[in-house]
Amino acid sequence: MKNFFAELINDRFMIAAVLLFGLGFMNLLLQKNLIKKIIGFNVMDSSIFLFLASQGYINGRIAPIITNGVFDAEVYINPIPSGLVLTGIVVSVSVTAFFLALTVRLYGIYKTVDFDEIMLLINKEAE
Amino acid sequence: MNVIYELILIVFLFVCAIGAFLSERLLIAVVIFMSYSLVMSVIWALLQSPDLAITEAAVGAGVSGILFFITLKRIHALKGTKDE
Amino acid sequence: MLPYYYNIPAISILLCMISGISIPLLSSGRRAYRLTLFVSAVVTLLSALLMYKVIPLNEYFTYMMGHFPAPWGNELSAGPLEAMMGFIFGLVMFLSLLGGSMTLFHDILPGKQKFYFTMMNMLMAALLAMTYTNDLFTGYVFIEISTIAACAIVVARDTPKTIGSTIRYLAISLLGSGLFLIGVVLLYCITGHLLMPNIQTQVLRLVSTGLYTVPLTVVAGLLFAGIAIKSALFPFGAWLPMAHGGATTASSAVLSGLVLKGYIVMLIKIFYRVFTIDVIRDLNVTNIMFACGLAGMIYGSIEAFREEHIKRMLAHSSMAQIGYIFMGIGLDVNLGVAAAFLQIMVHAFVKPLLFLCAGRLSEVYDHEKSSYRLRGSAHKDPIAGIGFTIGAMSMVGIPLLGGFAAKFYLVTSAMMNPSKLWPALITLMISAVMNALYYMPEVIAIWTRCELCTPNPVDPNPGFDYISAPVLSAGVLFLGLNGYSMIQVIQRGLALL
Amino acid sequence: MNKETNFFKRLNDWVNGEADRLFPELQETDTPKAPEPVATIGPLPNKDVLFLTSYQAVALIVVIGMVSILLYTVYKLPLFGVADNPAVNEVVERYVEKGLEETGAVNVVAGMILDYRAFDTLGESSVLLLAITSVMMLLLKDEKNTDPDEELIEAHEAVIEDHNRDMILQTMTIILMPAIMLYGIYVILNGHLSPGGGFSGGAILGAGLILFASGFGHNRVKKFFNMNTFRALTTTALLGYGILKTYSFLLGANHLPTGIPLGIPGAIFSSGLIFVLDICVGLIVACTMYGFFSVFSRGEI
Repeated sequence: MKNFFAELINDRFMIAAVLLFGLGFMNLLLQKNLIKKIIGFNVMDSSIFLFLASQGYINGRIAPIITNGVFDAEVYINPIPSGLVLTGIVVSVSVTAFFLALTVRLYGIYKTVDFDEIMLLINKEAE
Repeated sequence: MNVIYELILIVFLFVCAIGAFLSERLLIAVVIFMSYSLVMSVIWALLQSPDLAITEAAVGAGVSGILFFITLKRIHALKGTKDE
Repeated sequence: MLPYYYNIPAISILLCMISGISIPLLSSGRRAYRLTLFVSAVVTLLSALLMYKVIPLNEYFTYMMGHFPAPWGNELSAGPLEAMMGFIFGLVMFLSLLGGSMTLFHDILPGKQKFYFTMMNMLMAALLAMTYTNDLFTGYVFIEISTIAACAIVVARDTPKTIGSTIRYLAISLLGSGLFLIGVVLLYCITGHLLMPNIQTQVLRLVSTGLYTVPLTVVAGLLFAGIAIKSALFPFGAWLPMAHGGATTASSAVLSGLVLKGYIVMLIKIFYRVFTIDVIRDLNVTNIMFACGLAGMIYGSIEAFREEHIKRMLAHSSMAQIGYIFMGIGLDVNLGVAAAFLQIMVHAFVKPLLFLCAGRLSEVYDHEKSSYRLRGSAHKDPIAGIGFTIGAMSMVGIPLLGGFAAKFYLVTSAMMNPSKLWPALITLMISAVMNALYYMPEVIAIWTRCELCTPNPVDPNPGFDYISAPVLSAGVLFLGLNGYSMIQVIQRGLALL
Repeated sequence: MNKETNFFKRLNDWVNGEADRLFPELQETDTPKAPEPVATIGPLPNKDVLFLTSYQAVALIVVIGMVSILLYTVYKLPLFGVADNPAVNEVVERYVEKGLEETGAVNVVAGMILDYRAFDTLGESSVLLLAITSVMMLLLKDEKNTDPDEELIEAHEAVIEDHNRDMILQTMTIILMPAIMLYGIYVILNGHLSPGGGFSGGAILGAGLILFASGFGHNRVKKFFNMNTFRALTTTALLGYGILKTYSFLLGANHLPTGIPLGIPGAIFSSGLIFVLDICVGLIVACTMYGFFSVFSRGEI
């Protein structure tokens, strides 16, 4: 039992990331308000990045910027996750902007940001 | 000791995430979301990824927050605009 | 020195990207259109050259993007299958743009046509990169590019309805990319690589030692679920009809014919090159694919049968066809995957043909897209009528046409797996009957003369009449007549993956 | 409950510096422009209510199932922070030990994203282009996208804003703007030496421009940054990026030297292409971020 808790605390970032992923995913899926849907998407993406970044971390090592001519791989953390997350953040902000633009246009047409209402109105128009 | 700070930050993340989803007013949701990004950037600094911390602070907490604000203005979810 | 044709994949991708980037510098939408046509024609020719070089030698090669080889830098990899897909992507993109050009310039505001073509070029680059990539994370980046570009070409028409359907499309696609990304991340955590061949070595080592079996299963499931959402497999496909049915004709043709296929080709590549297909079968992912595929075939057919709006009917039928593809992969025999690949190719020709012809036919009655209003339209525009008839017949499965060949090989491969034979056969039968039930009335309706209707004069579109419709129909016929040799080539290509 | 909301409301008003009279306007949907959308829909048909509830229940179950599977997976994964996890392998070793020699970048992350895995980064910059293009496609003013009432209100607001510029904002902008710009440029130019690089530096520059625009109005920004500059800058930077990288990809794959000197490690003009690429990326990101702001708030750049 003690071991289990030790591991729980040790894996804190990964567990937090998974729970936040679930939270974000649920809000992207279920939230009616488009703005909150977008916040849900952002939380989901950043939780994945947190997971990835925590995979790169190694206890007692420093950021991968070569200092004082030390080239030993034992001194620095894993640089790959940082690079991937950097790519991911930019993708995520781009998608956010697109999503928000769609929201603004839909509000201009239907005067609401409630997704279910918008869908009902669209279906009503089609009939 | 570090572990305790990190746990506090993680709890803060959860509070921010849940708060953003539960808050009634969109403006508050967005502000809480921005603080979520800020905490995330602190966590990344603790995880020895300064590149990510700078980028998240500039992009996540800065520019996307501004985009959210303008969107809120466009959808009339901010009160007290100047035409009143 | 490398053989010169090794450079073709990289050149085609970079050409599309650079032309997409430089379109804002052009002065008008027409010029952007010509540049896009030119680029897709060049890509088609280059891919044809690659096919000509690679297929006879049955060669598979990897290509460094930069100065660093496999575990360190990005890589592309190509072989017969990738070359064939590149050829089809280029050709069908060219033909769809050519055939849908009239409605395109009618539907999209002049100020925004340039943006539309930027999107088309980027979409092309993303499709090619998803096909050729040898690196999972590059795959993710280009999946995101294709998501944004695909949503943008739907919304380019700018009616309230397309904006609504786009936001739904975007939200669901983002769920898919989120799942795919977390799959890639978990896979990186347990293998430490992002390049496909290196992951494969590690995965095989993990499987043989029995380490990390649970994460491996979860990863396979997540990657599959992510791609299934994006390619509109049954339980996840609710967004497709509205998005594909509402877009302008060229967009619908490209989305239904190519974009859905791009994701599936990438999934097949991941299954073969990352996990190896035997591991995937051991992890039981193929059984889920089989079940979802069957359900999708039935559901898509029923929905298409109930639909009146002709473009949405075609979109529902796409869902059923995606079901065929996943069923083929799920059959657990190598011939099944080859048959699924043949189905991908056939559908890449048939669906754009049907969409383009339906678009032309509905112009006869002033853009009315209800099936009943199309009565007699084929007499006003015989080429579109013939094209639609050929497409519909291929869908129903008339011999000599592509659809028949694909269905024939699906049945043959189902015969090879007794445990899945009966469900597959019965569903194929039902789906074929349903296909006939909703396509044939449509064909009869367009050829029945209508005395009371007042058709509009149709502007001739030489691009469609003399190039798009004939070439797409010829493609369908070619695949139908050469089914056997195509299957041989595909099987050899699959063995190389 | 009621008491609590009251407290929060009072807190809000205190934060916003507004009096009680704004109490009834707290619900966002009750803005004067919203014509009560619920009324146009009417009560939902029973079928739809049933569908929505069952959809939500299924989605909830799926999410909970997925999270528990993922938690179990995390339990099976290598531990956090240990040095012998599978991700630390020969790739990391080479990036760290040979990175400086092969790419010339002191910051290993910059060397990795702009040299070893530059194709990803090219894709990522294109995502930015796609995003700004699609936002422009949706929000640039045109005949389908204008509402006469909105136009009037916006014109009115613009006049008010032009005459009543916020004193505090302007003074702070004058003080902060040079520092922000300088810091952004520093972060971009030092991308290969210190944390940061094109993306973060570009975002800082973009944020500086946004601050200037909100302090002094779009018209002041337009004098030096309009649609033509925007188009020229983004296209040139991205084209430069694409062409330089195409050159290096093609030569690299064919095992030819590019002939670009790497310079002295640690010097500002070093690390070959990475320095140039960082500037290109920084320009793209800065323009895109300002472009988002401008198109969102005004429908033009």
